[in-house]
Amino acid sequence: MRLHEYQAKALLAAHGIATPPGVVVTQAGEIDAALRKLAGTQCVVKAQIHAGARGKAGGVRVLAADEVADYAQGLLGTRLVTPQTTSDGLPVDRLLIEAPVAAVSELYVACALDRGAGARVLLAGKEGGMGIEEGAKPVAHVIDTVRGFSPYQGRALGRAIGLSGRAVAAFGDLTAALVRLATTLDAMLIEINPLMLREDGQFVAGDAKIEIDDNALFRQPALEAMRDGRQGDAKDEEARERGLQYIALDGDIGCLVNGAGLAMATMDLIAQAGGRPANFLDVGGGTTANKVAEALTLLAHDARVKVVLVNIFGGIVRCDLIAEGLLLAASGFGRPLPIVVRLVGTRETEGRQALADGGLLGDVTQSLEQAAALAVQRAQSS
Amino acid sequence: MRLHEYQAKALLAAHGIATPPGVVVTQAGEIDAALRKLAGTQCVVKAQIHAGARGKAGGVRVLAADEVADYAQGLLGTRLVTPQTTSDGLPVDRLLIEAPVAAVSELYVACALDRGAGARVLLAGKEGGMGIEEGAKPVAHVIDTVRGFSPYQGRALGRAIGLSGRAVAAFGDLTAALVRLATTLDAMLIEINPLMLREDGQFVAGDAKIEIDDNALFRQPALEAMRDGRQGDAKDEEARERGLQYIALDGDIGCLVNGAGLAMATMDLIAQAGGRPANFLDVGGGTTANKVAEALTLLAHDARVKVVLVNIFGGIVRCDLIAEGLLLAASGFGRPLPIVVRLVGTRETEGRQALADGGLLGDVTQSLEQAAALAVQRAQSS
Amino acid sequence: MSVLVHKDTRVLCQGFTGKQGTFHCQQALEYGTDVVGGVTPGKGGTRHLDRPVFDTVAEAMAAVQPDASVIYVPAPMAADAILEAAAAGIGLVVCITEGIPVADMLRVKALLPATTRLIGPNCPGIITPGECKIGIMPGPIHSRGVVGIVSRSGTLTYEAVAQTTAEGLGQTTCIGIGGDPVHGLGFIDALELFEADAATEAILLVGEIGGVEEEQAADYIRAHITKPVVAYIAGTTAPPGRRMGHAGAVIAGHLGTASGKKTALAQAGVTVVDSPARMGRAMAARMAR
Amino acid sequence: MSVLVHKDTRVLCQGFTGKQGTFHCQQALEYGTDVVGGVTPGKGGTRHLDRPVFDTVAEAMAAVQPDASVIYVPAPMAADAILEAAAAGIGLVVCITEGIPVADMLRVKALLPATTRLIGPNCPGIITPGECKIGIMPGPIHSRGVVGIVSRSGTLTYEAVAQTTAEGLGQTTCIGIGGDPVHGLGFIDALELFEADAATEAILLVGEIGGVEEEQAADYIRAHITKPVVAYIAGTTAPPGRRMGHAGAVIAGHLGTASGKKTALAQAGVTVVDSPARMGRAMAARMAR
Repeated sequence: MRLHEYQAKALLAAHGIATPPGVVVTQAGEIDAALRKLAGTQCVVKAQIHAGARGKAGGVRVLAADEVADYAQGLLGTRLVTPQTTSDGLPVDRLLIEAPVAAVSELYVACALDRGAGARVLLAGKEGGMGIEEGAKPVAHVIDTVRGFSPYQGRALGRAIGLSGRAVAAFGDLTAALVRLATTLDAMLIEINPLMLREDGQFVAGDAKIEIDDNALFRQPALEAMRDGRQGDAKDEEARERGLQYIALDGDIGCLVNGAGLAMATMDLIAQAGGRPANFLDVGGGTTANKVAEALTLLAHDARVKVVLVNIFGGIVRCDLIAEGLLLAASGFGRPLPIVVRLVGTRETEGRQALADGGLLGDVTQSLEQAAALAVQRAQSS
Repeated sequence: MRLHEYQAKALLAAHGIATPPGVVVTQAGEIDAALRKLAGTQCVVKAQIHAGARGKAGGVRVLAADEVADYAQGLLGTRLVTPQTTSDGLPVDRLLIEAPVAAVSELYVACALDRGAGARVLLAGKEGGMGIEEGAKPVAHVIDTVRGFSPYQGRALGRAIGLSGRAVAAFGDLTAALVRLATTLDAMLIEINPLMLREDGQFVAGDAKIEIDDNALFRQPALEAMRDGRQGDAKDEEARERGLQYIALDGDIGCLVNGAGLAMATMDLIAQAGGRPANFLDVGGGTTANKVAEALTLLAHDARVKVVLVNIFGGIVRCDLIAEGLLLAASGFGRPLPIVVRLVGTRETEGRQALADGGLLGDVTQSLEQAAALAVQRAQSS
Repeated sequence: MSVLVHKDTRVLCQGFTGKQGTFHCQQALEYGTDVVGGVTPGKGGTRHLDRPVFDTVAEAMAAVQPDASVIYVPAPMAADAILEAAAAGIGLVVCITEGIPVADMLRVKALLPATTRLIGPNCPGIITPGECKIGIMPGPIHSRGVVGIVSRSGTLTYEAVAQTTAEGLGQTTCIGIGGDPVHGLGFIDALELFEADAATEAILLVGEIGGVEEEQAADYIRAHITKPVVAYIAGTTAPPGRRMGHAGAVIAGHLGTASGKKTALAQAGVTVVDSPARMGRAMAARMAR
Repeated sequence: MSVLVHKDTRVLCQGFTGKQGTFHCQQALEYGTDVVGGVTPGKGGTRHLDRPVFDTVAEAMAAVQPDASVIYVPAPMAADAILEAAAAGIGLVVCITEGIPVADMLRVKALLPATTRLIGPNCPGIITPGECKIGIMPGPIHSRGVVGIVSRSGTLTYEAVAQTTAEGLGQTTCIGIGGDPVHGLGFIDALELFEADAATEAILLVGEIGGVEEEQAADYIRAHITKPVVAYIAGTTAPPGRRMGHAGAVIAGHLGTASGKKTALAQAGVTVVDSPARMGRAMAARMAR
């Protein structure tokens, strides 16, 4: 789960990492008070959305105080499209208005997961900002999970990226706080980019990105409460609440599959057959008839979906129960929607029989490739 | 620093360890509301002081709800003397009124410091309550500092003390929470005694004792705020605030020493000479003239003190500065108070000269044993 | 022959009396697996599926000497269960549980002794057809044979199994290593085991987007594997930055793309199939060469 | 001869430019100690007391090859400084700082490599008279000689030193192990070193209430020490349950009393003196036997 910049900064500040003075506004009426509170001649105004590259898209501006109101009113309530969002963009419900930071240089620091090492890793780069994505490779320090991370290791890292003077000690404290925070929050990633170095040798987090481990949210109720459901696809959110793994894509062939790997493979097959999947959807290994019905209904309600491809390898889940779920939902589409069903594995004969008996209007096959080809055909001809 | 039972229980409850429903009252007027809130026919009323063995001293009672008011009013505002307090007792400023717990058995569990192992240790005993002090030795599990403690280790410990059924799993969770809490709080000791086992296999902390590492209070501001200055000797508290190590004792010879070991040794010498020290007081290795003056004034204000024995081995601290401090304070006693000074080490000649020049009314010697003998003589003859 | 598990493997189940544990242990017993008992804290001393139940793995170890343990404990307590099995000296731990916090797995990774091999978590398990089934895979699609299968995905493994069964090749052992970013046994471990197993004639590797394990496997194959390897990588069309169901299946920047993995494997001499429907056929063709 | 430090010991100071570090390094230099440089993060590249200052111990290690490091870093960062010195490969770390949280010392204890010996924290340090002074003890009271001194207390060590100097015995090396409950080098380590040191003819042990280190030392002396040992234990009159200044000086229940320690030492053949004023005289008498 991703947090907003303003949420991430509040967490950093609470754990000893300095952030610029800032105020969050959700409506135009709050802007005056925010400006009074910041009491500067200049402000940085930043759209709070769950995507990067906001600057390139006009979602971040450095403005004179008297320019803020106009800009903010124009941005609040719109959807911002950046190179990292879909073409629909994401809703700008909040702006973070901050005092500018006078920095002598901008660095990069992050605590991320190193899958290969099976450990967290601290990344430090001398050049932060946009630069980090374009080459300048940060120095990495893999963190020993049980031994932990000590400030002296952060100071060594600071020296390794060329820090000197007061910044050395400050960098040790900052990185130690960062690693402690990542552990405390069950974070998959905490990234501070840019990390502003002030003339006095102190650091200030210019931007902050935090991603929390979804699997750990059960023990992070305060973070779960920070979820902004409006920042994802509405169906993503609905699916999540129903316990389905769903990701919206750009095509027109709805996919309903059990298993994440098979779901990806199904998308690949559709692409190979010349079609475009409308989504990734994994109903899970131990799914039920009801869950299948809910998943199918979710897809049917997506107007872009011209055909649904159901691909089930019955293992633990029995094909006859899957058939039952499909029949349950298929009766209530409210629109003609072709279905292609590939149903194999445990009780596949009974499952296919049930589909036939139930009068499901669709194609049923045992072949993976034929199912994909059929789905693409139906989509193109509808 | 020790916490009150009610504070300790609030911390346990916040970290997933069950405690009985309870209300803290500080004055008689709050008792009715507390009883209404607990809404039971019986209550346990417990005096909140920083000492154990309260039960033996009448500070803990199980009462019918209609008996609580009388008992509580009689206890609040008094000083309770238990086998673990001095003869002055400790002030009862608060009572904890709790609902009784129906327990099938009472156990003992604690997370303490194992000095020998250089690690924390989990102690679990099948027989809690008063029993623990009279023999029944708890089972110990030394905790690997970097590997930590896992619930399965707690379950094994639970089996080792004879738990079975649901209590096994509950004990694993409880002990893991206890160790986590000890780390979080920088606790030297967390002791739950008795740990009540209910019929449903769940545990409830019947009593709770927490001691926080004084050296770690700088990073535990929430705990520092729980300090109850009224539970120690008033001079202990005053000394603490002045950065002196002071402990009140029962005798009449005030001691002013640099170094904890030498301060203890000075107490031992006084006892060997037939006297009784009024206190332990370490002014520290790198003390200043002002600090010595403050320490001397503190002792002079103690009416029990008939003579002050100053024992300084000047190492880092120069004897002439010590002399200066003594002269600074000695002029303002406001009562005749003999002083015996043993002053050796760095600049001892200058120091003794300064004392003579300053007209300090007292005995000055280089001999440790003579100093003690002189102090005892002066105390006996005053 | 086979790797890691066989007909004499004595299997313990942690989370034995729960719904998952009960169902899958029943299936395993029907398959002929030697399930020797189970652990559910608080139910020690009772019996379940006609097998003894223990409060702790240590007690189970003393009483029924299991070689392997399969874990169906819910996610919040699963890492603890893995560590308990390892501390009791069990040599093979198969963790089926999905949804374990990454931080818990980091700790497991750091604490697991060299004497314990972990498979998973978030995996279907391991099966040696006709001998020992540890996990949630459907038994009937498997057949004894010559292909060793290792996969990051569950149902996609079943495709690979069904296809190699359909081709008449069968399987020596099938290992699901799981879809989490931090997990136990990896591709390289499995490749090493299959290379050393006399009965395994060829290896089928099923990968997916995310991480660099397939790339590392490619390096290992080039240097150490003499047997034919066929591979399929799921997620060619997956968008970057989105987790595709599995916590580990995510393309981050230029890292973890299907095309990168396919290229690396192909360059190491692996037969890479683009279609998940052709894993079996490609294996038969490669073995016929 | 001596133990641990001698005239060729190259000493680094962590917390070099602070008030404590500056004062005591000046004193050490005046005593003749070979202070080769110091570390203060953020002041690397400057000079202090005519010695180079580094940002990190690793950089100091590379530039001036110290054998030992003395730490005057404030308590909240002192454990980090110890670990930094150890990680840089320094063989002897002397931590003077008092007030380090116990949890920090538990971590240090768990992480310290076997290649690094820690003295302290909360200790006066270590001195080999006339050769090397690392710590805050007053130099002039010491004299070269034959008694090895090990003590949990600071000023009480100075008493022991002054008394053995007055008796004309002098000291080989004096080690203050510190008054904290969790610390580095202990009595047994010191006893082992003094037993092995040819120049040390007798050992003076200064203990105090709290813990069981004196009792363990007694067992060790009985089994391994051939040289005469004299001991004094402070705190005979200390009340139970109160910390006597030192975090480690507390009698808990029946554990850690002075009388228990005295009895154990006496039974191990140690000459135990009741008066802190008689340590030197007792040592002279014992050595004359």
